Amino acid sequence: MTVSTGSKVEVRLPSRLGFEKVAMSTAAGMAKLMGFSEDRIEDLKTAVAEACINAMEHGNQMNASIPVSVVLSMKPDELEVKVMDNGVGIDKPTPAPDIDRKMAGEEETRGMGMFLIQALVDEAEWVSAANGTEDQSFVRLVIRMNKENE
Amino acid sequence: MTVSTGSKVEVRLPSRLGFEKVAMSTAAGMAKLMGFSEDRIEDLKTAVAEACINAMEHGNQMNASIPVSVVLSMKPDELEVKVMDNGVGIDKPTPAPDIDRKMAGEEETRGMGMFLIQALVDEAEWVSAANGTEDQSFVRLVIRMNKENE
Amino acid sequence: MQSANKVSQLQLQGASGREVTCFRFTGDISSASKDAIVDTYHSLDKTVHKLILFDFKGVEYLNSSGIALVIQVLMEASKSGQTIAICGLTPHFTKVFTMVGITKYASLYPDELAALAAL
Amino acid sequence: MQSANKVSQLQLQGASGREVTCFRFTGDISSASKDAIVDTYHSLDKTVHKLILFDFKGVEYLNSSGIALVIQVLMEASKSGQTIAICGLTPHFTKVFTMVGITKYASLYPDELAALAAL
Ligand SMILES: Nc1ncnc2c1ncn2[C@@H]1O[C@H](COP(=O)(O)OP(=O)(O)O)[C@@H](O)[C@H]1O
Ligand SMILES: Nc1ncnc2c1ncn2[C@@H]1O[C@H](COP(=O)(O)OP(=O)(O)O)[C@@H](O)[C@H]1O
Repeated sequence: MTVSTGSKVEVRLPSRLGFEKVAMSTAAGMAKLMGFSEDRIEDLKTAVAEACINAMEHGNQMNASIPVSVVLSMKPDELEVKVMDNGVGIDKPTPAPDIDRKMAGEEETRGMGMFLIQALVDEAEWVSAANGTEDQSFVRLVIRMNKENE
Repeated sequence: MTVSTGSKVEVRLPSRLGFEKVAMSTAAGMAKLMGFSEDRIEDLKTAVAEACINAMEHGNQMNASIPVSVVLSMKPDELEVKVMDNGVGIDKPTPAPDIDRKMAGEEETRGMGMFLIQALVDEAEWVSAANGTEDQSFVRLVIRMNKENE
Repeated sequence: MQSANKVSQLQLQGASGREVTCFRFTGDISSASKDAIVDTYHSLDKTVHKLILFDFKGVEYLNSSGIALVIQVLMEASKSGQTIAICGLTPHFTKVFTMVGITKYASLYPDELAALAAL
Repeated sequence: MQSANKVSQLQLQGASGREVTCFRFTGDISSASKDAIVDTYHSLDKTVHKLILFDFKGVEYLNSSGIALVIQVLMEASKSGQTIAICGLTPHFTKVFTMVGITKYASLYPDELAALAAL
């Protein structure tokens, strides 16, 4: 681990819808401590909520007793967030949502979480436990200081 | 453990002043999820901050790499918060602060944390690892729904 | 653990003189909001209520599952020749709604007054 | 990780016509605020500035170590015959300051206007 333990916060939540809001609060508190602007904190909160909901639903299959773990690492000029679950991770990349296809009923109305995560943070990477090198599947998000939305 | 894991959140912080604000955010998020009023949430935030600062300072001796662990358990009509550190706990009860003695220079100006914790929550209990039955020392706080400050 | 929605319905009039059926939402707009969003919409007579305004001013939390419910209503409304307008989003959620393309199918206004002035 | 304070000093006049030296604080008031609270107070000439108003309106976070610094100033001010008044506390911190007994040694006002009207 390259991050000193003196700048890491971990929060563990039950896989139960609604608890993603607790992770949002924790992430917002950490980002505020680092001096992120209010609008960057809003971006982070939505990204963290979507990542936690996916970890609960797709990773932990809504088994409330399996925790979602969120590790927030404060680094110089950036905040890294890993949202971990006990699932096998993502099998194939999901296409970006297409509002026209949704409106035409050709695509499910849902399926916007990963897109929003990618759109709102500076880096987003999905790592699958199925690939064998990691214990848990996770999505790793990074937001940077002094950097507007990409 | 009597609490189902489906309603417990744990957050771990480095023993570094300022990070108590992250625990405040987490606790506030949890209390909001449960429907506590804004003023009860303010009481909880201050109590959690003071408990975390004490855990960092007196428990973990400000060793940033030793985490303070905060376990929030949602129960019917109450929220229980345990703030744990790696110290030996409290040796003797601290007297309540006396503003007249402070103003007269007969008592240190500091030393109000434990008093505030007790005054702001519905229950506060300090348990020492030194007594042998627990791994870690902790303070256990409870705030109840529909209950004004005592 | 998802907070229940309260929805209040009111009849307003746009600057053009048209009737505007406004829904004011509170609480969270999430996967648990089917009642609030979709069922509320279904409760309207499609032949009468042609112009509908969703006011999200009182909403504290909105996620992609909640946005999916809004898209479902947009889809049904478009089929029945109804117009949906949206107001009361924070700057952040205005950005999010724009990112997912909702602005192609619904106009966004800062608040009810701005919406009524334009409708 | 404790946010730095910005303190601005201004000379105001109370309703009684007396000069009031007002300090407006921002940031956190914690153990890291010795500069902001104690050193700022020490920077004043005790024989000139007899009436001092601490405005905490811009403060987002206040803990017991920060309150201890306020008590230290109250103690020194009382010795030099200065009066300290406090304003801008939230209802929560008004309660906390009352609990620790500060109200015995300093008056609390909702905001600067209310303080000036009374001073
Ligand atoms: N943590 C995860 N573990 C396994 N699969 C996931 C995870 N997150 C996302 N996915 C997969 O990616 C798809 C797209 O996710 P997303 O864009 O958030 O939309 P939605 O969750 O609404 O389907 C999901 O349907 C799921 O198949
Ligand atoms: N977590 C803890 N571990 C060990 N001792 C503690 C702990 N919390 C409080 N104490 C003891 O109780 C005393 C009073 O604490 P408090 O009222 O918060 O005031 P302060 O921290 O300003 O001294 C501390 O000085 C310390 O000796």
